[in-house]
Amino acid sequence: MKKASIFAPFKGWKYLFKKPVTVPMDDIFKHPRESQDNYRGFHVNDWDKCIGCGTCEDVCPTGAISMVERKELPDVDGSKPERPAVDYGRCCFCALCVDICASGSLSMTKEYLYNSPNPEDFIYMPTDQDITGREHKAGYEKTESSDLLDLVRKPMEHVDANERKQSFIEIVRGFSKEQAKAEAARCVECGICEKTCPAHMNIPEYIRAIWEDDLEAGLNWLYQTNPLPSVCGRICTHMCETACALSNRGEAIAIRWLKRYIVDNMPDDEYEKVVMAQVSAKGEGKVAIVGAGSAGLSAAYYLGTLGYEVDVFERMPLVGGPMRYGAPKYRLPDDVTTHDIAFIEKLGVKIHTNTEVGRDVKFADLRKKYDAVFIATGYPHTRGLTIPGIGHENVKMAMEFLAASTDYETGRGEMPGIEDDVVVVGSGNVAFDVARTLVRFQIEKYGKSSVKMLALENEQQIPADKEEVEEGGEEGIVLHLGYGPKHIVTDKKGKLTGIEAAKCIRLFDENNRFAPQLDEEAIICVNGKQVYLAIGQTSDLAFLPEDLKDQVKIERGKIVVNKDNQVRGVPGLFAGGDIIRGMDIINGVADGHAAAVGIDHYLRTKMK
Amino acid sequence: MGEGIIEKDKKLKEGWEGISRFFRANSLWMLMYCTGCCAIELPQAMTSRYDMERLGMGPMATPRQADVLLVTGYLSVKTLRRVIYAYEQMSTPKYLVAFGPCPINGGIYYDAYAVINRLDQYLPVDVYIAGCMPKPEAVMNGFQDLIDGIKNKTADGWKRYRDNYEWYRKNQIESLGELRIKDEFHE
Amino acid sequence: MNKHIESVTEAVKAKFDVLNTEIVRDTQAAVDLKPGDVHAALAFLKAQGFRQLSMLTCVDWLEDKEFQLVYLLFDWDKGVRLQMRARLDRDNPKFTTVTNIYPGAQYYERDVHEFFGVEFEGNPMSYKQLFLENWDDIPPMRKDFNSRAYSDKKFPVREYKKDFTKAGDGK
Amino acid sequence: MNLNEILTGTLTGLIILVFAFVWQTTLSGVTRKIVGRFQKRYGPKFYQEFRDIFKLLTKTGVTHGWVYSFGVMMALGGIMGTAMFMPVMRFTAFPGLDNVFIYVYLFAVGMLGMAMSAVGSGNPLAGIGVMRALTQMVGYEVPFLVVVLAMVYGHGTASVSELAAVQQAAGIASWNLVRMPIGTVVGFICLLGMLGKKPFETFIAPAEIASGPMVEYGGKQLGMLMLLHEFSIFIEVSLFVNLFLGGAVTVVGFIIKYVGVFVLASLVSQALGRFKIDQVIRYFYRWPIALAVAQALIVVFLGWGV
Amino acid sequence: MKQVKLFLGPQHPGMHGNASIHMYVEGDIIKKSYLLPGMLHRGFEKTMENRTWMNNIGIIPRICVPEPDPNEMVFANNAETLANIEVPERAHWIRMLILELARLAAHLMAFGGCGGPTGLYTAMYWAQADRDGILTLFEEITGQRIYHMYIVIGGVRKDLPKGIEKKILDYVDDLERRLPDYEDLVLNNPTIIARTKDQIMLPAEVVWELGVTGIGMRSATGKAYDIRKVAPYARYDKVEFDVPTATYSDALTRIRFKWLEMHQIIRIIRQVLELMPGGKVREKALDGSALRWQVPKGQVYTAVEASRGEYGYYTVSDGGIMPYRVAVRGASFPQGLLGVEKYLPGHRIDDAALWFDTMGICSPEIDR
Repeated sequence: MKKASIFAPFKGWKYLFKKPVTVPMDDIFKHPRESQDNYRGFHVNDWDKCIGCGTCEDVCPTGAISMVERKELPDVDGSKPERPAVDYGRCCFCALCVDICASGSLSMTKEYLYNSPNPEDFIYMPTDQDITGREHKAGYEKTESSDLLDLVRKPMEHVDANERKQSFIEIVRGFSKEQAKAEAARCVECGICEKTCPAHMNIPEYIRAIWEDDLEAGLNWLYQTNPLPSVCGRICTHMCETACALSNRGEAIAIRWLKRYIVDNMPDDEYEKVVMAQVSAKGEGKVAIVGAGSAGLSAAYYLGTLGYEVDVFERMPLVGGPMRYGAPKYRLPDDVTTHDIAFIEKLGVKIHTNTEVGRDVKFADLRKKYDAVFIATGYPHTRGLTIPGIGHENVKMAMEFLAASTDYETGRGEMPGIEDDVVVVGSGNVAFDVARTLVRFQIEKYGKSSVKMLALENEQQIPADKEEVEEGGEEGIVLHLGYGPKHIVTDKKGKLTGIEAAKCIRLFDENNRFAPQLDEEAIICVNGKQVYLAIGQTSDLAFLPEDLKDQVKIERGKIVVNKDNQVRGVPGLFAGGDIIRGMDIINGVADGHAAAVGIDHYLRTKMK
Repeated sequence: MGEGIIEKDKKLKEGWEGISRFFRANSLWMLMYCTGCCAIELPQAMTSRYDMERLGMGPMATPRQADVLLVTGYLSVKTLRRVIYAYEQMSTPKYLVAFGPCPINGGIYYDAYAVINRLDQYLPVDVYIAGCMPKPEAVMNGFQDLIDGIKNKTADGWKRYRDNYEWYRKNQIESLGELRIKDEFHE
Repeated sequence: MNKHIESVTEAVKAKFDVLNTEIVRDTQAAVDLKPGDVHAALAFLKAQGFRQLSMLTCVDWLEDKEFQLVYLLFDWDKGVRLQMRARLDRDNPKFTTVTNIYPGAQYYERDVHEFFGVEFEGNPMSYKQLFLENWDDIPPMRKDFNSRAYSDKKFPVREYKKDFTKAGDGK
Repeated sequence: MNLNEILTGTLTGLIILVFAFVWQTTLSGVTRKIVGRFQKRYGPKFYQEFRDIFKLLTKTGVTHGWVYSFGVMMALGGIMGTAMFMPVMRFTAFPGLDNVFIYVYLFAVGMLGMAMSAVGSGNPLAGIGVMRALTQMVGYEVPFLVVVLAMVYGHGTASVSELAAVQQAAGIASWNLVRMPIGTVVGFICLLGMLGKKPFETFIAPAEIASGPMVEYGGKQLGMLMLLHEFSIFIEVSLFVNLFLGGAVTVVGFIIKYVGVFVLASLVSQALGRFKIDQVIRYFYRWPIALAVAQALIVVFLGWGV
Repeated sequence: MKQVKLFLGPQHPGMHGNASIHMYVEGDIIKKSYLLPGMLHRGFEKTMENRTWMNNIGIIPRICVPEPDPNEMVFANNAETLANIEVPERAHWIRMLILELARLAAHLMAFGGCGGPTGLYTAMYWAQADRDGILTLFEEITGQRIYHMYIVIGGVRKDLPKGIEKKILDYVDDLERRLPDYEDLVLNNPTIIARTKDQIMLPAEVVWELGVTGIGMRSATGKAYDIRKVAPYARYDKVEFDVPTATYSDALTRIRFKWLEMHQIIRIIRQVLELMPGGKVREKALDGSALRWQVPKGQVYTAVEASRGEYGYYTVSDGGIMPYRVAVRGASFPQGLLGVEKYLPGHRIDDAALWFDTMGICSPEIDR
């Protein structure tokens, strides 16, 4: 320690002869100094990346961000036509909005100079320009550690490939309570999924209910729009997950599994209470429904809750359509379908099985006996292929095979005759269902499996779900992608030995129309003793009387309906499901609901 | 003839105003009143690193001596009352600069029970500076804006306050209850 | 785990009717006492080395209809902290001052009175407003006080007139 | 003194006033820059003080009663009057009337006016400030007068211009700085007190009594006060230059000496803190007064420095 | 003698922050005095109950403006204790670095700040200019100069930028070279000594009576009552540093302690940079997105040693996404309120501002 002295303070005079530390005026006014790299300045938003999810608005601790609708933006799946506006009369520059931004479009610049005498100037919609309008450099951006979203899906337990191949045991085990809560906590409640979901299910609401551990509320939300939650919780095509805001940077929320979690964990008595609580006013009228698939059952449920007398006519011995005869049991166990349908039947809906309209019942009689008719007959037949040798007896059709296998699994029939080496043509979900069912049968019958798949689409274009492809691979299915079938190969004895295919160069033409082009030079031959065709399905509207056939307008194989799902030009006739939209279970549910609303409306006006 | 004199008078007056504005713009004395957190960057701006004195600005001890009132950030109701006292004590022409988001629309305290949301309801503001908090450079650029505003006659908050006194007073009383209170609550 | 933490809780347990004890972390414990025991316990603990009252604060348990007073004590020599908690009836929040044990509690009690409405008998200063001025509502830290509503009522919020919905705006 | 002399004297006085204003105000600005260097910065433009003063004069004033308004005028008048009497180089407005004691008395008029006005504002801080200012005045006046009396005794004249002239006889060696070094040190310390430079800034003390006497001034009145401030600095520094540094014959000489004294005082001020008022009195009545008496004794009994 | 009422603040050059001391004086002697707080009262404790755990990080730094980081630290630490989160090793060291830099900035400000009440403005000019260097470092590390929002639940928000270690070392080397200048200018300055030596005393009994912590406590009791030593948090038990102590607490001692502590801070910073391990900087242990972070039920108090003393939060969680209650213990609460009322009277007006400064009083943390 130095001693105090009167001269001590004057030692500082040495700074008189040193350069001051002051920042020059020019660095402040003319060319303001650049901030450090990490600076949290004003916002910029990449509008092309931004999906308008509004998560920034939710996280903002000061309520500075509000989402503003912009008309010029397209309203497409996976985004909202909204963009954030930042109120600099609120913003505290914490950059939590940048850290949480689901699409990664928001970031901050290094700019820090902005002032105005007019307070109105302090609200701004960030674009690639920040509020200052000056040229800027990038400032704060999020890193992995600062990210506020949980981008990793909680792992779902699956049955091991070797084990599941042996039987039709359900592969997905379902969430435990902790897992479900943790998964639900990832949701940011943007509601983008809701728009994409054909049934417009209240997804954020039921996920919140799971997170709050209020399953009753969750189930209530489910039944608002979907009377087949157990089924949809397993085999829905979950477009919501494709649209999910989180999928932009990470893994989407397991919406489908969460839905399943609610229904699986609800005791039956409480379940019934919730389902029955939906019943409201007593409607007057009788409605016939043709086809007990997802659309038919959905319509039946909602008409039932509205108090109408509902009769459902089903061609097959079991109710459920493709849920029963399409989806293999390792994806959708039989009792699950029964569970959902049981609650629908509890409402008083009468289901007539083994009753085919057109054969057992005349369609014209239905029109006379009932106030309204809803047709939802779906896609019962497999689309054919016109290549040489397709008529061979060992060329099998997917739908027929799946129906037969259901009969076998439920103990109503024999195992379909399968060979130990087969080829499945097609790469949709149905094709995988066929292939994976075949694997199980082969193992049961031969102790080993050999299933090959042949498809036009390459790896990127493949229409089946990712997990189907992955799980199929795990189960030993060999994929031959990007080849179009040329002809069926037979040996001299007429025995099927394989299928020859050519390399597919192009799938769509310039107008984006399906027009595959094959390279005749690059030919492969996939060997197998049986060929299963699973390249799409078609409808069967043969039951319609001739006079109606003229009135019903069909475009590209689909019936044209108005927004109430009423067949255009035919009062009292409604249609829905695959026959108007193509194959998808959730579309069916949505149509069923929409048609129920439409029928209700139609009947109410008619009664008056 | 009379018109000529009036004309001349007007010109003289304008000339005088112009000179006054020149001096006012280049010698802004600010009232040292740290009303909120943005005041923490003021010492930086005033001291050696940024040396705001180069703009002719310096701190002043009392409202009477000062030209600029700095509302540095949020204003609690308790402070608003004192800020109004201080502003009314300052001799005209006087200016008011508001720092940060809080005086514009409440900032992070938009839902706080003790902090006002909009300063322009109670006092006229000449320049707002964005940032939470504004860097010293931003502060100085804000002052430069004020200086420009004084030079081109746009910074006339004190006139607005004079002309709309009733309106301001009404708002003040609505939020504050009474304007003047005896804060000898300890005794 | 700090070796003193358990001996302290044991000592309190032995002397007073302790409702609940909890080891919060390796240097911190919490004891719940009946309100009547608080003064004796504070005096006892002060003699044990807890010479500092770090803070006195209050928690409003609206659903239980109770106020919880929390006395945070610290022993600087051992580095041990103790939360001493006692619950009061929310409808009649009255307590006695501890300024005779910890003089530093005076303004904390005043703070608690101002923000929660708990009255401290024996601390006449605690009845006066400190942080607030012309307060005209229930004590603001109570759970049933809605800060947002009060702010909206008293202080107008800016409604921006700028219209962003039209294309090309905001640039 | 005939009319002619009075007229030319007044004219010279006015010229001195204008010079004093321009010069001191410029120097104040320059000093702010120099002090800024010590504080590791650049400081304002050298003409900043002008802008400050003129700005204040264009602002509206406030009044707190006639005592307040009149006091300001009285103070400014008194100080300006005092400044007119100050010999600058060879110019003296009123030759023969530049007795040291004239400044002491005339200066007091200014100070009194200011005290009146400040107290008239009714602010207790102003009252405290004035009280402190007067107390401090008592503190520095005594040692200063002792030294000046010794000087007057030694040189045999009380006229400032003559005192300056005496020192110009033999270059630096004949300056009172050399002849009476102890007295000069005391004089400089007292100058710090007069200028209100730290450590004797107690009566302004912004951090304690919010600039003391000036607390209620604003607008025009504050402008006048600043003018007054510049003039009083001019008087005090010139007096010091004339008394201890041998006055000046040429402009350059005057400027160099003046700048030296003022800048040194400012730099010292910036390196020191401020005393409390009791410490100020205790300080002045201990070392400066002892040194002043010692200097007087040396002059009177040893005859050194005459 | 007639008593006159004086107001020191809220608008007063001698006042740090926005608070007011009401003084009744006789002559120059203060006879009665009170602090009028609440000018900076924003209702933070209430506001925090209406923000989620993560959002709170964005607003709490404002509770203490000159040294905001202890806020983030105690808030994060409370949540981590309740949720049982193990913070990554590297994050502990980065936190220490940030806290020490913040302490250094606060000490520089307070040390220079004593130039205000004593009239030695040069000290303020120098210290603020040096403080700017730290703020620039903060800008580079955290993204803002003053409000960093950097210490978050589970660690720190981002890793240190590349090359920052060298910049920090350069800065502290540079500052260390200049510290003797400060000593000459302030501590060995006879006028400052006259103002501060043997004045504004803080005896040990008063320390215990009021509950004063920090430099005041250490300079009066003679013991190393520093939470970093008494109950170490982060990794303070892994670094070596001394805590200056004394048994005679006058204003000069307390100013000198700030200067002495600056040396220790520099020492800690060097060790931290040397010993800092690699690895990740943040553990995301709470489930889901930040909008739905839930902290388990519990009540916990964490205190850290801020530049002014013990700074702590008492956090109550009911298991929800927002804290049920947060109570803030501002380090200067005891000396700022009770201290002014009981122990300022008897001093002179001149001492009031210096009293406020050397006791380390920060009004925003009193008001909250």
